[in-house]
Amino acid sequence: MPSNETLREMHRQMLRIRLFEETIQQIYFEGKTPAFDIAAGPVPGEMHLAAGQEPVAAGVCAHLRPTDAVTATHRPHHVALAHGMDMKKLAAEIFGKETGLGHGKGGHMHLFDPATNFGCSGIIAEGMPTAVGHALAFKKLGRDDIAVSFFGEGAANQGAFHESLNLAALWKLGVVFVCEDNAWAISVPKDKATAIPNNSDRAAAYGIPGVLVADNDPVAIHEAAGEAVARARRGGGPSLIEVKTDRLLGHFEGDPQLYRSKEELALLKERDALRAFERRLIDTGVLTAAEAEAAWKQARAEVDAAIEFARSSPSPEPASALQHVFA
Amino acid sequence: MPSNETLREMHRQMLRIRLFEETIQQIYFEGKTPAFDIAAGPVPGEMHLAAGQEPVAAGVCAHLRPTDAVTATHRPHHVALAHGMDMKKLAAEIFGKETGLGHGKGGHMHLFDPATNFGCSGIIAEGMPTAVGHALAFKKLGRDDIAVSFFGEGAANQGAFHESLNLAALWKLGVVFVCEDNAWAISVPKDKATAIPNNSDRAAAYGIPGVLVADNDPVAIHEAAGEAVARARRGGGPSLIEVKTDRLLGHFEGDPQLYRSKEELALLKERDALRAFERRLIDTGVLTAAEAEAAWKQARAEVDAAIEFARSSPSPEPASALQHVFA
Amino acid sequence: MAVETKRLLTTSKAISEAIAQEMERDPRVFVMGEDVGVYGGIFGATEGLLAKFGPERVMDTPISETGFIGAAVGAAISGMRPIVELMFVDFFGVCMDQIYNHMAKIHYESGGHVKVPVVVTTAIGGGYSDGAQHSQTLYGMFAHLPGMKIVVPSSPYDAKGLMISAIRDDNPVLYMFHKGIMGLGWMTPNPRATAPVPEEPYTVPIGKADVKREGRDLTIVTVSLMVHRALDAADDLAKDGIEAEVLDLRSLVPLDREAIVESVKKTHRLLVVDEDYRSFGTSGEVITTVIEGAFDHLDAPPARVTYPDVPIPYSRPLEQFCLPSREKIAAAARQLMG
Amino acid sequence: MAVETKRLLTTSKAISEAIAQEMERDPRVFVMGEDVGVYGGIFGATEGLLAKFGPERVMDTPISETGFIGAAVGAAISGMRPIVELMFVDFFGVCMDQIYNHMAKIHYESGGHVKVPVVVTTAIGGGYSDGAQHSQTLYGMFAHLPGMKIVVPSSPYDAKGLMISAIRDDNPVLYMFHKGIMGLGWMTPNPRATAPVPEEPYTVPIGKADVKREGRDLTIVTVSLMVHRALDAADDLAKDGIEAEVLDLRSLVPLDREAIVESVKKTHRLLVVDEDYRSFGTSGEVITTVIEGAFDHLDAPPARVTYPDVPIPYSRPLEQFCLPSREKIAAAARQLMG
Ligand SMILES: Cc1ncc(C[n+]2csc(CCOP(=O)(O)OP(=O)(O)O)c2C)c(N)n1
Ligand SMILES: Cc1ncc(C[n+]2csc(CCOP(=O)(O)OP(=O)(O)O)c2C)c(N)n1
Ligand SMILES: [Mg+2]
Ligand SMILES: [Mg+2]
Repeated sequence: MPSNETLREMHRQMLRIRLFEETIQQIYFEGKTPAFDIAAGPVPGEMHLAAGQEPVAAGVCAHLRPTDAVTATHRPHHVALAHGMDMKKLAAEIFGKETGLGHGKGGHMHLFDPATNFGCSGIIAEGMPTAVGHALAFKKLGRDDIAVSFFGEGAANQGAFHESLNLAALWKLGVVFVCEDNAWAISVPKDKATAIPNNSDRAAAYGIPGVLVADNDPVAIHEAAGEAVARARRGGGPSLIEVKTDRLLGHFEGDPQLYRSKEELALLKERDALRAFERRLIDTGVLTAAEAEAAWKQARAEVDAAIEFARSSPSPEPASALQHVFA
Repeated sequence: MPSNETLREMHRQMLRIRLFEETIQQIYFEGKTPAFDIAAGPVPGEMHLAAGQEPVAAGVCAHLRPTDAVTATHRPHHVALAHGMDMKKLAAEIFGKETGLGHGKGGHMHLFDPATNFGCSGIIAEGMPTAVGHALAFKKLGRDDIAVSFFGEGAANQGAFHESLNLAALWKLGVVFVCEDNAWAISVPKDKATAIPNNSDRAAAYGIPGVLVADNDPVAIHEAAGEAVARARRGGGPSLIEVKTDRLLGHFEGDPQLYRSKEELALLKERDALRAFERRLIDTGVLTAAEAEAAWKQARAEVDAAIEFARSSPSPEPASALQHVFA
Repeated sequence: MAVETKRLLTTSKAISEAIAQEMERDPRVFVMGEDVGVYGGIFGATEGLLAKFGPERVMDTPISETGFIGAAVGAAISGMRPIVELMFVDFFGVCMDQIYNHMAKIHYESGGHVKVPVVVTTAIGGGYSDGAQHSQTLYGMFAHLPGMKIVVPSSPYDAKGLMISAIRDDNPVLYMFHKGIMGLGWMTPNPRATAPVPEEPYTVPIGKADVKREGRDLTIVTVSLMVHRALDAADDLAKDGIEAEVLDLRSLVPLDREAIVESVKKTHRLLVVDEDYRSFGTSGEVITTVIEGAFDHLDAPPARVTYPDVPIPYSRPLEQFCLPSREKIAAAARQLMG
Repeated sequence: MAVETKRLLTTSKAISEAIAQEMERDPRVFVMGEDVGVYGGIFGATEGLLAKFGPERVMDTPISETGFIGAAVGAAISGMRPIVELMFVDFFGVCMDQIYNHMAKIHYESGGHVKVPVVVTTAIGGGYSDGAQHSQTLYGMFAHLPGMKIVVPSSPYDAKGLMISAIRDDNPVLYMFHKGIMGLGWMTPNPRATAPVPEEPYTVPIGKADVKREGRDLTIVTVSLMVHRALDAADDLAKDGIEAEVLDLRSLVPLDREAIVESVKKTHRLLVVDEDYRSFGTSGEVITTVIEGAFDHLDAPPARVTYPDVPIPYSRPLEQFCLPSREKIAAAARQLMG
């Protein structure tokens, strides 16, 4: 069981992620109404939000240091923030501003942050080999840092998954593979894509531990991740963790979600893990209602400041598009 | 236990494969001595021979019809012949002649034979998805033909392996995946490449049967394949069979094999599965010594005729290189 | 004689109609890909097909492009005629071996004995801030690799006719549709993405370029969304008395070199407009085609307006700086006129 | 003054020496790939390295190109300087996403904050009947895709100097060595594949072309093994009094456009020789470079001798029919001279 302090910290992470993304969601539709035009508004392009999946980011990243490497996917904000990415630089990048992580060149699917050794990729499963490489470097450099690779259940049917797990297992690298099973890959449900019910069972194909966290519960995730991270740090090799989590929103903003039943959507809303976790912390006395409210306020302030920073930052010079092709 | 007739047929297949390849091996060095020049002689380019792996081809293909699809690798002759490819057209293709399967355009790694629905690929593991596709077509067409995909143990760490098995399992397709574990991928031993000892254990990652044939024994292979083929034919979905087999020769002709110990090479020679199988058939009265000799003679004659056909066939017109890009 | 009502369709509906008609005609045709079923394809190319033909013929796949594109190759060899979607062309790197070492080469390697009639559909193009991994065109790269036909339509009419040709073709065809020509409700409106399309099936030949606007002063050669930009620029140029001919290649393989050369022989000037990366691609090939076929007819060195040799940036001002535009095309044309 | 003994090395030994010297100099440099250890690399580029540096720094890998090339990218980001071998360039399709969407783009996407100093070594070229999946050059395809430097040496000297430059470069470099220039004992003997190479480390700049033979009558622009063929052809042409300048590009990205243009301004004629597929590639780009930079200096339309747009056939007469040769180059040069 995590300490009360850790529980409060996970709660804090989850809610700042949620608030950040809710705010981005609102802003995303600025300039896109009444006629939705993906290219319009302050935040154009695709937007993949992670509402519902905060427990995974918070539970896993609670064990990490900034020098640990994290690779994420097209849905990266929750992990990026939980691993400590500067929210201002993140917001500015999403706004395509000069002050963003990549001076506006990357955008929301291509966030790279040397300060937290964070990277992500818009190509399904292709962030996984990078994580293997980080861990390989750490081993060669004699560092006890580790690499964590987040990916969706849809990614687990891609060849890169297989190659990455085999390599990490073969070379006994310090990688924790975290599968966020939110049951959907855009409109394709997991059982129409994956031959077996649980990806954690695939760990056996590489001789590594496979752990199923059947609930979207930060505490259970924290526990599973704790073991895997510790094993990785002490040179015990990789692990695979699968979390059954929830995608509360559409695949991307603007997704009409015609493939999901109303019942499913209602159920998801009801069992929102963030609300449930907060209730539990209050019920068990880990958090007072006042503390909870203060946490929300504090997060609100942080998000507002980040958005304000992003909005007021200058756009990059158009001609700077030609820079940074080569170092 | 296969019938005596089947045993004799497997023996016949194994020895005609062996004789064919031994002859190709000799011819391969024509024009390449004293100074080995890969581009010289009647058979230029890389040459991957399958001596030692005949039991796999013979044991599996004994269950197949010409309308079953087979996909093989850079080391394809044993499988091609066992599945019924015309030896003359095969030889002529290896000689790069107009009368070859592909009019000399394919060569030994790219053999395509509509008569036996055979294809192969020089790209490791990339013949596997094609097999899935054949089986998909058979299902759509209401045919009870199946597809068999042969691949090396080295291929089992490639992404295409994972994707193919998942797809075939998910769609319950009639595919038999046959892993020829000859312990080596060029100079890389299996334990330096694969995180677990037996690839058959990887079947669990797709919820399909995985069978280990621990000996390079045509009878055991025949039995395992029989079950898998029958399951595939009756719509029961794919299986994975792993055979511990032997690569008696170098990876390709000209390979100095500095990475293999003399002991290993001596041991392999000693336990040559073809000789052992023949001895056993004679010892158990399935075959008389005279019948065995006659079988060798018959195979010799077939091989000689095929080589003669290939040698005496015309080369393709040089300008025909520009044909067949498009149908 | 009855007044003919011209039926208007978006490009995406023209494509899905073409597929539906061919599926009705030929039971061997089926569709595979990510989100091609209920979703109807992320860019609408398979809209309505699942409802019409059911899940056996309109198959959602796992995210396993090597697996299912390879499966299309195998199915084609065994007698089917698959249409398989690679959601964004930018994802080619996870499955290029199947596309290029298998789909594109097996016919040749087999000496013509094996046919591989696969249509790969894929979305190309940027301009809406989708970043470096979701905005490329890449047609020049594919056109460099022999064995596949490459189709890049610009209009609803061509899109339907080329799709029917692609499905009926016995060769692998890469069918690349630009997101900006699809007429999607959620993309920046493009009036040219909705146009008259006959209801009955018809073909547009693969390998034939099309003069989308006649002109005498210079030839603008281009494809896909850039045809629209070039037509806009031609309107502007016309106000200055410059009459640009706009040649829409429609296919890159086979390349209609004759049409390019003929047009330049008439206009004596060539401008290539290319949304793909500048170097080692389409723009250089078109210019070289003219050098080889009409060198002595040129009144000025051919010029090109292209995407520069940089990955696609996310931020709008950066991306717009890189993309060829109506203004850049008109300016280059004016400069070419001297 | 002592007589200097010029040390002769094959290209493959020059490459492995360069790697060894850099590994000695910089502990962050390591090598990964299939059969790079005991085997020394199928084409000898890593010969002797395992014995010298041990299995931690010279790592044989499983057949998992996406996995280990991706691992090189990750390792580079975390401070190492990997050299990673893709055994044949023809296999790019199983790992192109790592090469191109990750290795080549991360620096740009990060706004310059992340460096990805990976060297990918790979074997190119045919001529020895290895068929459609083991004989291609494909450099034109890679050069089309921004974000990687592309190095294509032709001589032992350049090979060593360019390898050292590649390893020290903070950018991803694709280092493409033609099997025919390696000086391997089992390939058709090539006298130009063995030549003097200084023992001490030195660099050859990436992005600088090199005049391998000076001439006044025409410029032959080419790379890699085709430099050898062009030099042979130039010998033949010299007997007829035609003096060809042979320009070895050495790198395709960055492309030394200035050197191309300068040479053609001098000779007024351009012949491009290219072992890669003809269309949408290097030959068109070089010709376009001259059109853009020296149009008014041309005495004849530029010409090209290239591999045609067909997959590589296995049979020797077929393959030789397709490959550019000394004779074809000389004939094209004569025709260009009018
Ligand atoms: C190689 C590749 N194929 C397809 C896509 C398109 N795509 C983007 S997200 C997505 C679904 C991913 O599902 P999952 O891995 O479960 O992640 P989730 O979206 O549920 O977080 C798909 C198919 C892609 N980006 N890359
Ligand atoms: C994708 C790819 N990577 C590498 C190679 C080079 N290669 C050819 S054969 C081979 C070893 C294959 O080992 P295995 O699969 O065990 O088959 P075997 O040779 O033992 O029959 C390798 C690495 C290739 N052809 N394709
Ligand atoms: Mg998912
Ligand atoms: Mg093997």
